[in-house]
Formats: sequence, C-alpha cells, structure tokens
Amino acid sequence: MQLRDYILRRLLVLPILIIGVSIVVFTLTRVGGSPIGIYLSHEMTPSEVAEIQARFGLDQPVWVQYLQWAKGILQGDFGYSGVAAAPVSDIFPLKLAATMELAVAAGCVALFLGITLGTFAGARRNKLPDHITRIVAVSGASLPQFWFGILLLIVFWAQLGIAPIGRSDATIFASIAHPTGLYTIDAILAGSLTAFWDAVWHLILPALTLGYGATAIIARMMRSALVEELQQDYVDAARAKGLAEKIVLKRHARRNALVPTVTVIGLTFGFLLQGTITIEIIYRWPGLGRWMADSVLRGDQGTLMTYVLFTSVLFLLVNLIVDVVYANLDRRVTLGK
Amino acid sequence: MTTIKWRNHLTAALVGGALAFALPLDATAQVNNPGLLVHAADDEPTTLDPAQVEPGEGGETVILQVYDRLLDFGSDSPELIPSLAVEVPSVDNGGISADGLTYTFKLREGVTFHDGTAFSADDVKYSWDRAIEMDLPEGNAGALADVIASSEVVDDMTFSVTLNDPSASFLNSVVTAMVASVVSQDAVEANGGIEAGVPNQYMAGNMVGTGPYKFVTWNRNENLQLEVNDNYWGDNAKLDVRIEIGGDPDVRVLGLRAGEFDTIETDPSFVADIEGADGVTIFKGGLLLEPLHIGMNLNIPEGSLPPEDTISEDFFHDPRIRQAFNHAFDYEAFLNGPLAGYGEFNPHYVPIGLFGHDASAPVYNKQNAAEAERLFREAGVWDEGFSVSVITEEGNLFALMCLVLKDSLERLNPKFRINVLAVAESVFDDAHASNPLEYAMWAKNADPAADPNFYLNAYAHPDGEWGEVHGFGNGYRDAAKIAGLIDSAAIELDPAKRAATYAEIQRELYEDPMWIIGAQEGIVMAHRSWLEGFAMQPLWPRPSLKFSLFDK
Amino acid sequence: MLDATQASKNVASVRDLKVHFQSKRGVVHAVDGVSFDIRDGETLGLVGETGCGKSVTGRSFLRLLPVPPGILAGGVVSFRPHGPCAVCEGAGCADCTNTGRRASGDQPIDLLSISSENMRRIRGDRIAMIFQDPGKALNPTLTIGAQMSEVFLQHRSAELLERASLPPDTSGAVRRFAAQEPRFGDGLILKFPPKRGQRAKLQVALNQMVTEALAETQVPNPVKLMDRFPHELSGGMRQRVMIAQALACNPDLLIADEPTTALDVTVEARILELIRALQQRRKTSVLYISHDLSLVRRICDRVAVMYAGRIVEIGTTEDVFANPRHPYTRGLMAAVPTAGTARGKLAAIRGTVPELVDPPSACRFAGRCPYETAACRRNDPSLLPVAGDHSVACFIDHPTGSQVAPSFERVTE
Amino acid sequence: MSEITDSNFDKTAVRDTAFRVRMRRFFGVLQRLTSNPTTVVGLVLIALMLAMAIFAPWITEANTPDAYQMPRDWGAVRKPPGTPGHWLGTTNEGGDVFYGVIWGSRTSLQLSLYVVGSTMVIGTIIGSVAGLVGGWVDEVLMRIVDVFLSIPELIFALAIAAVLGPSFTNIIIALAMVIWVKYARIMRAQVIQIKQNDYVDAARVIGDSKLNIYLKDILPNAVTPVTVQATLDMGNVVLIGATLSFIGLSEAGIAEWGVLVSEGQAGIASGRWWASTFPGLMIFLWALAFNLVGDGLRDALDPRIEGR
Repeated sequence: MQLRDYILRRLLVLPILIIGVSIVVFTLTRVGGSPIGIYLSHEMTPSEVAEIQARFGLDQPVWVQYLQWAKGILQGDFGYSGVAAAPVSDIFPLKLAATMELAVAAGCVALFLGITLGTFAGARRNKLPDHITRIVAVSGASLPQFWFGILLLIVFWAQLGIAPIGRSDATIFASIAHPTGLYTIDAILAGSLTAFWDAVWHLILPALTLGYGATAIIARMMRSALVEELQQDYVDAARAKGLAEKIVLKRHARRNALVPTVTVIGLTFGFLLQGTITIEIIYRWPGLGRWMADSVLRGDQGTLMTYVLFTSVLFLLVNLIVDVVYANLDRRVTLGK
Repeated sequence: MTTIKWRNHLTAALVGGALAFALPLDATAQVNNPGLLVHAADDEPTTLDPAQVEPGEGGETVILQVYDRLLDFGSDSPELIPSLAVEVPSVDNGGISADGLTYTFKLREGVTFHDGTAFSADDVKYSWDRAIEMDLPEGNAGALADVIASSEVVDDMTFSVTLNDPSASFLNSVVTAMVASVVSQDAVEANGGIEAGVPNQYMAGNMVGTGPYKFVTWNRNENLQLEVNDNYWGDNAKLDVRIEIGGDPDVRVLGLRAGEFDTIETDPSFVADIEGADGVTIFKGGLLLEPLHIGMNLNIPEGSLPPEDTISEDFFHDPRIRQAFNHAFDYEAFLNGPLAGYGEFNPHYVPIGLFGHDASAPVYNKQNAAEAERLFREAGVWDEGFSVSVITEEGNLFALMCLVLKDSLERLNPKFRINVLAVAESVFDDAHASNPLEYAMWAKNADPAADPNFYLNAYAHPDGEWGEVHGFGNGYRDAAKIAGLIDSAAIELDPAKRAATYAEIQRELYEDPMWIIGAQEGIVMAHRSWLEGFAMQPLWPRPSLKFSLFDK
Repeated sequence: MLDATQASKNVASVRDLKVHFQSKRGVVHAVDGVSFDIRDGETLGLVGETGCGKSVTGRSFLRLLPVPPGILAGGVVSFRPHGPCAVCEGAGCADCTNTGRRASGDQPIDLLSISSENMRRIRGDRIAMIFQDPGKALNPTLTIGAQMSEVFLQHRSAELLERASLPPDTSGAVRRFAAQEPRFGDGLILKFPPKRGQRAKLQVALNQMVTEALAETQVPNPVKLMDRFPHELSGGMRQRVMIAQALACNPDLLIADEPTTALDVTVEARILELIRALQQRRKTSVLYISHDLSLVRRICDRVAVMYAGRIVEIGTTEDVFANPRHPYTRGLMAAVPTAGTARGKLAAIRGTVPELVDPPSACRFAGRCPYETAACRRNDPSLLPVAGDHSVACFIDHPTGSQVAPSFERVTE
Repeated sequence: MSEITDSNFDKTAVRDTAFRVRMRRFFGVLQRLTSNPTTVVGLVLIALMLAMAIFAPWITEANTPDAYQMPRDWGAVRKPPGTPGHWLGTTNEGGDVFYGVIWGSRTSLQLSLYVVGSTMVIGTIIGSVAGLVGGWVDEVLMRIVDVFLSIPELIFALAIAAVLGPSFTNIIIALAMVIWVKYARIMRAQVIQIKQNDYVDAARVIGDSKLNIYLKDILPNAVTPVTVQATLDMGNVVLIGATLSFIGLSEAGIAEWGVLVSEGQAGIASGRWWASTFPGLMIFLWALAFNLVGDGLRDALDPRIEGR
C-alpha cells in the first residue's frame, strides 16, 4: 500500500471521527446538567428562564440545536463563555497559547529525559540502572500529578519561598508586547531579559511536574524498543565489523529504537494535554486547563464542549501525523495494518 | 458569649500556628509596588455591565469603582451622601414630592465620562431606561422596573423619577444599587446600542463610566486592571489598581503575608493564618448584611423529591418540625468552625445593624437537643426517622453549613439522614431558579439590602418572592397576620412605629421560622499595614471596599 | 595430533572450547569441548542439526556470544593473523600465492583472552562473518553505502586519508570522522569550511572504496546501490552486500554462518559460486557452517560433523563422505535424498537431540544410536584419528578396554 | 500442533493440548512473576492496601451513621500530625486525616472494582461480538470505539462527570463510560487473531458450534491480555477518579483521597502540609502497586520473553 493512499484513507476517516466526537460531546451537554445554568438566578420568573432558554435556542428540537451549534463551529463561532464573559473564540487563543507553552516545555523535558533514561536502561538490561529506570518510569506513571505538584509547591513555594506560582509577574508581563501569546517567545522578541527570566522562572516547576509523567511513558517505550533492537542480527553484524560499542549503540540500535518510540508521542501528547488541567489549577497557570476546570465547576457547558471537541481534534491530528511519520521512518512497517 | 468563644478559638489557632511550619516571608517595612494597589479577589466577574450584573456577583466589585451612581453611602455610616447628584433629595429640600412619589435629582456640573463625553441628565435617563429595556433576567433590572413609573429629563442637569407607590427604601436600596450606575450613552450607542433581552457584549467586557477609576484591561482568569481617573469630579484616587482573580484562599493569605497583595478577600476561617503576621492588619468590625440561611420548602411538587428522600411533601408544613430543625442546628460549631468565630446570630428575619432589628428579640443561637427531640417526637417523626436532601453550591460556606446541619441532626438521632447535594454553581442556580422548587431544602445567603422591608418581603412575606415559591402560606400559623404586619411596616413613614412593627414580626417569626439562619457572617478584612485610609462599608457590594480611598 | 609444521599452517585452531548457557532449567552445555583447526586457505565445513552448537562455535571466533546468558566456560581459540608477505612486501609472489600476505611466524593470539579493544581491531578486519539472514543482518534504516563505509572507517582510516590526499597527521574533526570516533558538534564543524572541503574529499574516497568492494561481488552498478536501503534489495543482492562487506578488508578468516539458507535455491547456487571464487582468489580461510551435507560437500575441503555440542567426526570431505565412521554421520547421509533413493524411503534418525542440561558422561548419541552398547551409556568417547586426517569420536573405532565395543554388524534394539 | 495433522485425532485431544499449553504457560507465568523483585513489591503493597480496606472498621471506628463521610470535629480543626487522637493531623473541617487515609482505601477499592468489573464485562462482550460476527457490525462497533478513543481519557471522563453533576457515583459512571472501549479493542483483536489458530480451525473442522468454540477455545486464550489491562486499570482508574475528585467532581466531605488532597491544598501556604500529603501518598502507592504488578504480568506473559 502506498504511503499516499494510506494518508488519504486516514484523512477520509478523520472527518467521520470528528463528527462522531462532536455528536458525543453535544449529546453529553444535552443529557444532563444545564447548558444555561450559569445565566440563571433565583430572582428569575419562569418566563425569564424561558427567555434565556430561547436566547440559547434551547426551545428548538435537539437535532436543530446540534446543527446550529455545528454550523456555528464551522463558522468559527464557538459560542459565548459565561465564565470569561466573552465569546469563546476571543479568549480561546490566549488560553491556548498559555497551555501550549506549558505543554511544549513539558514535552521537551519528557523527550530529553525519556530518551536518555530509556537508552541508559535498555543498554544495561536487568542491571541496576535498568531497575532504577523502571522504578522511575512506573512511579512516573503512577504519580498523581496534582499531588506531586502540591508537594513541590509545599517545598519550594510555601516553605522555601523560592518558586513562584502563576505564569508571570503581572507588571513585567504588562511591560512587553505579546504578538505570539507565548510569553517566552514574546520576551525574546521584545529582547527583554527580565521578561524572559520571569517566563522561564514561572515555567520550570509546572513543566517539570507535567513532564515527569510523560518521561515515564517515553522512557518505558524507549527501553523496550532498544532491548528489542539490541537482539537483532544487524547489531551483531555491526559488532562483527569491529565497530565500537558506543557506535553500535548510538548509530545502529538507538537510531532504530527511536522509530517505534515515535508512536508513543501521540499518547504522550494526549497525556500532556490532560495533565495541564490539574497542573494549571495547582500552579494558577492561566491556560485552557484551568479555564476548563472553572467552566466545569460553574457549569459553563458551551466552553466545555468547545474544549473537548478542540482537544480531541488536536489529539486526532497529532496521532495522524505521528502515524504518517512513523510509516515514513520505519522501512519495515507495512502500511494499513 | 460569642466573643469569649472567639478568643478561645483565637488562642487555639495561635497554638496551631506555632506548631505549623514557620514561613520564611519577608515582612519588611518597605512598600511593595508603590503606586499600585493589588487586591486579591475571591471570584471573577461574569460581566462588567451594570444592566447585566447579578447582585452579590463579582462584577459589582468593579462596577462600584468605575461607575458612579446618583447617590452613595459614605464609608463611615449608612447615611446617604451625594454623588452624581449634588444633594440627597428629601421632602425638606423639595427633592421628594409631598405624596412621596416624585423624586428630583440636581446633577453635578462638569463631570465627564472616561471616553471624554460630558455627563448630563440624558445619560442618567438613558442608563436607567437601558437596564429596564434590556431587562436581562440575570440582571437586577427588576429593582428599577418594579418601582419606577416614569422618569424624565427636566433640564440638562436635572433628572426626576416618578414611582408607582411611595417607598421608604427607594433611595437607599434602588438609587444606590449597581444597576442604577450611570453609563456613557455615546459609548453604548457606538457599540451595539440597546437590544431588549440580549446582553451587550461590549459593555460586558468594557466599562465607560465617570468613576474615580478607568477600566484598563481584563485578563480572564488572571487579573483586572484599573487606572486612576485624573479628571475625576471628586478627590482623585491615589493608587492604580490590579485585581488578582481566582486562586485558593490560602494563596491570597500567603500573597498578603509576602506583601504581593495589599488587600485580600478570604473566608473568616483563614484569618487564623494571618493573625500575628507582621506588616498585616486585620480589620474586624460589623457584619455582612447577608445572613447565611437554609430554606425549607413548603411547596414541594408531588413526587419531585430525590429518590433517597423519605419525607412527605408537606413535611415542613408542621411548624414544630421547622422549630425542631432550628433547635437542632449546632450554631456554635458553625460559628467557631467555618466562620472561625466571626459572626452573630440574627432574629428572623432582620439582620443585625439594620434599622428595625430588635436586639431583645428571641434568636436561635444555641443547639438545644432536648427541645429539638421533644418537638420531633411531638411531630411524630422521631421514631421512624426521615431522610431529606439539601442542595447547595459546592466548595463554599454554604456547603459547610449543610455539613454542620447534617452532623447536627444525624448525631441527634441516627435515624435522621441529611444528604448534602453540593453541586456546581450552575446546577444549583438552575434548581434554585425553578418554581416550584424541586428540593425540600437548600442553602445560600440572603442578598444584601439597606432596608428591613426588603428582607421581610423576600424571606418572610407569604406573597413575597420566597413566600410564593416556598408556599409559606401552607405553613404559617397565621399567614394573614404576618402579611399584614409586613405590608403596614413597608409604607409606615414614622420610624418609631415602623421599628415597633418590625420588633413584633421578629417575635412572630421566632415561633414560626421559615429558615434556619446559620449565622450573620462577620466582616473580616486583612490588608497590609502600609495601606492608609482603609475603610469598609457593608452596604457597598462585596468586598465592600472603595479603592479610591486608599493610599500607601 | 597437530605438529609444529601443521600449526604454522593453521590460521586458527580451537581447543576444548566450552560455551554454556544459563537457562531457567539449568546450565546448557551448548558447546562442550570442541577442538579443531582451520588451515590456511582452506574451507572447513561445520555440519550438524540446528541447535548442535555450530553457530555458537562460529560466533566464538568473534566473541559474539550473548553474555549473559552465554558463558565462555573454557578452552582456547587461537588465531594467527597474516602479515604482509616478507618476500614481496605485499606485491604478491609465488610464496604467498599472489595474495601479498602470508601467515606470520609469531605467536598466535588467544581470541578468548585478549582485550575487547584488540578483539574489535580483529573483527571485520582479520576475521569477518557472513550472517544467515542478510535481511536481518543489515540495518534497515541505514543505506548500503553508509553501512559498508563503517568497515573502512573502522579499519582503513589511514588508507582513506591517503586516498583523499590528506596528510596522515590530519587531526581534529576530520580525523575523528575518518576514524569513526565522532564527538559532539563534529557534524556541525564538518558542515562548514574549512573542514567542509576535506570532509567532501573523504566522502569521495570512501565511496570509491565502497564501490570497489561492491564491484567485487559482481553487483550491477554499485554506485546506485550505495544509496539504496536494504529493504529495496532482493535477498541475493543483500547477501552479496553482506559478502562484500565481510571481505572488504580482505580478512584471513571468514565465518560463513549458513549464508544461503535464507535464500532460494537458484540464488543459493550463485552465492556459493561467488564465495568459492573469492575464497580461491584471496586464499581466505573459510569456516562454512551449514546443516546441508550436499552443500558442504560441494564447497568444502574438510568437514567437521557436530552433534549435541561435540564434534563427532572430522576429516577431508572425500574421507568423510566416502567412509563415514560415526553412526550419526551415517544417519545424516542416509537422510539426504539422492537420485538413488526410492520414493517415500526417507530414513530419519529416530528420537530427538538430547537436552544439553548437565549432560551425563556418556556418548551424546546414545539413545538414538542403533549400535549403542552399555559402554556408550557409561563412557564418553573422545575424538581420535582413524586414518591420517580422519578422526571420529565413537567406540566402534576406539573400543574402551574392558567393554564390549559396538560394531556396525550388531544392531541393538 | 502436530496432533491435528495426525489422522486419528478427536476434539478432546485437541482441546487437551490447548489446555495443557495454557496450564504450562500459566505456571510459567506465575513463576516468572514471583521471580521479579519489583513485582513482588507491588504484590505486597496490594495485599496491604486490601487489608486496609477490608479491616478499616477494626482499624478506626466507623463514623456514624455514614462511614464514608469524614468525621468532622469542629473543635479540632487543622491539628498538625502527632496530635493525640489525630496522629496524622486534621483537615480544615476537623476531619481526621488518618480516618480519611484508611477509609479512602475502601472508597478506592469500590471505585476500581465497580469500574474495572463492569467495563471488562461490557468491553469483552462487545469486542467478542465485533470479532466473531465481523462485517458491518464490526465496522460500526469499531467506529464507535474509535470515536470514544479519540477523546483523551481524563478530559472525556471530566466532561461526563461534569454533566452528570458532582458525586462519587457519577465519577464511577463516567470512568466506566470511558474505559470500556479499551477492552472492546483488545478483545476484538484477540478473537480475530485466535480465530486463525490451528486448533480453532480444527475444532471447526470437527463441526463444533461457534459458541462452543468461543467459550472453550477463544475466550480462555483471550483472557491474558485482558487481565494485564485490568490490573493496570485497577490502578489508573483510581488515579483518574482521584483527579476528578480533586478538580471538584465528588461530593463534599466524603472520605476519598482525591477530595482530601484538594481540601488539604487550601492550607499548604500556611504550613498545613499534612492534610494533602498523606492521602496523596496513598493514591500514589495504590496506583504504583497495580502498575508494578501489571508491568510484571505483561513481561511474564510476553511470548517473546517466554521464549528465552
């Protein structure tokens, strides 16, 4: 099967999945709770409540509501966020930028640590480093991130008072322009060292907290992949050429072990995306995650729907890309199952 | 009595503080970010539009600073003072017509809005009409619409209103309400104008007023910034303001101790953490006019109760059961636990510190298990017991109040079960707004007001807001009597007579309570000691601060 | 059994090699006291069923045993690398049969005891190996060129610099590149002038060497082949590449571990010819490991038959095939279908290979052997000569003192 | 499977071998499991947790009338660890942290058992149907599964729980709705794969009924991967559940670790570290234990490793 056909087929399935997700999400909000509860208060007479329901088109049959909602989404109208007191589409990009900055930073931490640890362990299978790595990995996967974050805060913020919370020092943040919305980048663009430090300083703890779990995923995969590769003939063949163990490991085994490791990047991405919710709550990071938690607790379902839909689409796309990249990288893989 | 309790608690808290880790915080004397006042707020506004804001909601905090009203409360007394109107209308100065129906306001010259346009009577009429015309259900337009028959612009600087009926509370509960704030006509017209029933998205996220502060920016979930309005008609504010939004109470506490914040909103229960921190002053005094209460529904639709509830629909029709609940509630636990000792108990249903409150009226302020048991037995529910659900917003004082109720009754008799449904704010509002109400009990606080009539109408009158929803008529021993008393007091213009009537009502309602009043929450405010001119006025919306008065 | 004169003729000799594997069930004696010589320029066939330890024996020349669980339990594998021919300084003459190289007189190296550094110098340079499945033995993510280059970079950096007309004392990134000792940042350095040019020169030289090596194996246009990936090639092609890679440095000993089993018969023939031809030309010694008797018969000078970690019979191809002495060898031969054998008359050796966990001191073939006696079950026969070059480990030819020896006449059932 | 090619074979023979293979495998697995130190650690931890859950009433006196409610003693709020009667300290509502830690294990056990149990059944059934029936049924079911899988776990659960309203029961429901797809996937893959195995064909040759084949041959073989997933989920489910509670989707005042952590969080700034630390530690240990064992199981069941 040609790579092109494979991509095409995946691209064809994508919209079906997205529509499916949108239906699921929409049904959810109509099954329980109240899509408009946030706008109601007890001073309202029943007629007033009806009025609000009309404002949000809740008086129409469900499928009409769905179509209208979907139409809005397609036209870039994601509805109005009661929590943010603004159209979702106004606030979303800002929040997204903040979240992405955090997620990407964490992702980098995870990739670096994960691959290093994984190689370290895989190359020394069943030796001490391997066991240590395994414990790190498993514990990373079992660690309640919100708790880990709180522990770090207890130590570095509450007790030692050296770590900040939030995303920035408001005054410094206000002192520079924000073309990209990514604080670190903006700081560099503005050429302000103080701002850059402020950004990094606020980023470190959350990124570490979030990155730890992801590190576990990658390290685990990397390890098993490497162990797998090290048992392949070509490794012995490379040794038979007289290559140094270092080169055998780096140039041959690890290089190939990275290929299957690519596949978990999609998984890791989802993991990071989820992680931002609690991490942002704990570190008061003004991103999508915390906004979402707010919306959930205050029952702002319009925002919630957009968020779930958006993250799912993002998740799907990333996974698609990952698969394609993987298909490209691995000469052995046969496409389409 | 409560004060002694409070001291015990305080010492306990101090011991606790000593046992807890010492925090390395710089309580240095020098002032952090001079020229800027950082206020850590509890919740985020859902709108900045006076016509849309819901009483007691976060937006009012900001509206108070940026918009002006015709009249206002001074910082030290509940007396009305001029604001955009140059004098407080009264019969003597001809501001109020003899029949008490027409009010005339002389307006202040030379006031300009933040957008540079000049302020005139048109703006006042426009602002009020706007609120009434938009009539947003979430907003408080009713406050104006219900009492105002008509309003007119007499001349550029004179504005007059005619009421449907004479009202003793028009000036201090309507004119001063946030919904009566004066907005810039041009600004609104330039941004969508008025559309009945539809919120104005521009006004919801921006502000153009005449107040001491200009609106700068609102970073959702983060902060909201205001800057000094240099050509304010009154004394200029001294400090720019940044309102830090969200975060847990103890984040604010630490921020205050660290000097990041100058003023914070926090539950009384966190005061123990600030007590004794250097550089921090705790302002205690007075009580909020928002009694924390639990409603008892006498108007439950057939079969609408949650499945786990075993009570009959007419459960609360029996006054003995309502009394029993009032006797069973562990007031001290609530006051000393969640409220950390900051609060008082007020009679049904007039808050302390308000005209008409009778200090000698009987009050439910002590758990009386024996009496409760006696009444429950009389009512015949003691032996087989019952199970009832109480719905409330999760994660705040109300939820804690419900937990206290739960513990109080379940410890009184294991056969009693109270299911606390602590739900999302929206879910609660949804249930709370429905009429008839499909739960037997719910917990929240009263809306603040400056006049007893408001409370009695809303929370005691058989035909009042809640009287109707909860069907007080089904329960009062003598509904007509209570209705009569409240109505007569409402239009009584002689204070002495009025007070006497209210005293009688309070006694009546003790025998026939329609609420369980957990407590009237005490005002506690913590701020950096470097803050000068700190003042609070409970009649201002939460946190009852005017930043323009402060300096540091 | 081997005298000095012979010793000098041996490129390598194995003595009492023992390789054990640690398994959950116990210690597996995969190779249990194997001894044999590989003579200069000869092709020695090592035959036996799967799991008899022949591959392990072969790999132990390169110390390519998985450790753990593999354990070198003892023995010596001595190797005598060739030096430039003293007579003609590598020009090629009669003495060295035009290879320009000949066995050096000095002491042989014990491959099992030298440092891994030295082992690496020998691997791929003096001793090379061809693997069973070229598909698996080539790195799927590297181009043929890249993989071949590694050999030269590893063992021929001096020559490389020379060809690239760079001073032999070249140092820094370029040197490290030529010697395949990359350091962090080298890649960057080599991308930019001044190093860039030198890097390019090296690449050219390298490509030359690779193409030459490939050309040896008669692949159609080697240059193109260089930047193909293994999965783009046919099995035969891959194996040619493997061979080219193995012979690139003109080794003295080539370990060919079933090089054709993974290929289909038509290709097999051509690969065999190729190996044979190259071996003839270069006078390389070859250890040819296979389970296929007929194949071995075609290309080997001598044959060693392995059974259950032991060599049971060894001798010149003629002797062994003409006059097999060991019952197992006979069995094997009977199993090979020839034009003569009638339909459905394929004799199989009864029973199965014994588990090699802590084997008793008895003939390993006992239990499957049709001629077995009590002696076979009690004593362990050792490899002893029957005639000149032909040795066998069986009581039929070497009866133990008191015992009654089995004979091909008596068949025990 | 040489037996099958024999001319004189009968069902039982085939099945016996299948059975014998499984038995041998099973014991091998057991042996490998116990030979792995980290796995043993996990097993021990699990044992402790279960003991905690089972003997909770004997360890700490149950709060009346509702044992799953934190006992609140307003007189003793925010006591640090070591306080007599509250040796792990108390919460802001005067709840005994130790009580929460102990009874939280029960809550968690319930959560994981309910969720994993129900999803295993549902997933197995749906997956088997898809695998066995195939055709458009398979297509439809798998598309649905795909849709479910394309929403990140936690976010999906969060959305569902948010809609159902905050309560522990709803968290269980939400998790069940999210998790089942995994089992459906695994089961389907297994069924399809095993369907091709010789002895199943053999059984079909002998004219065994589909259901029979499924029950006797396919199901038992598919069990292993499901077991691994289930073990891992026993831990992860509690992790996600606690996360949801932490965000605030559980009811107030119950003895649940996530709730306790989030309540305890409001106090760390003032040095009250204990209220969140201990319950969180329990969540960690719980998840860790099951992950260790699950990992061990996976390795032990991995045929590639089995070969060596």
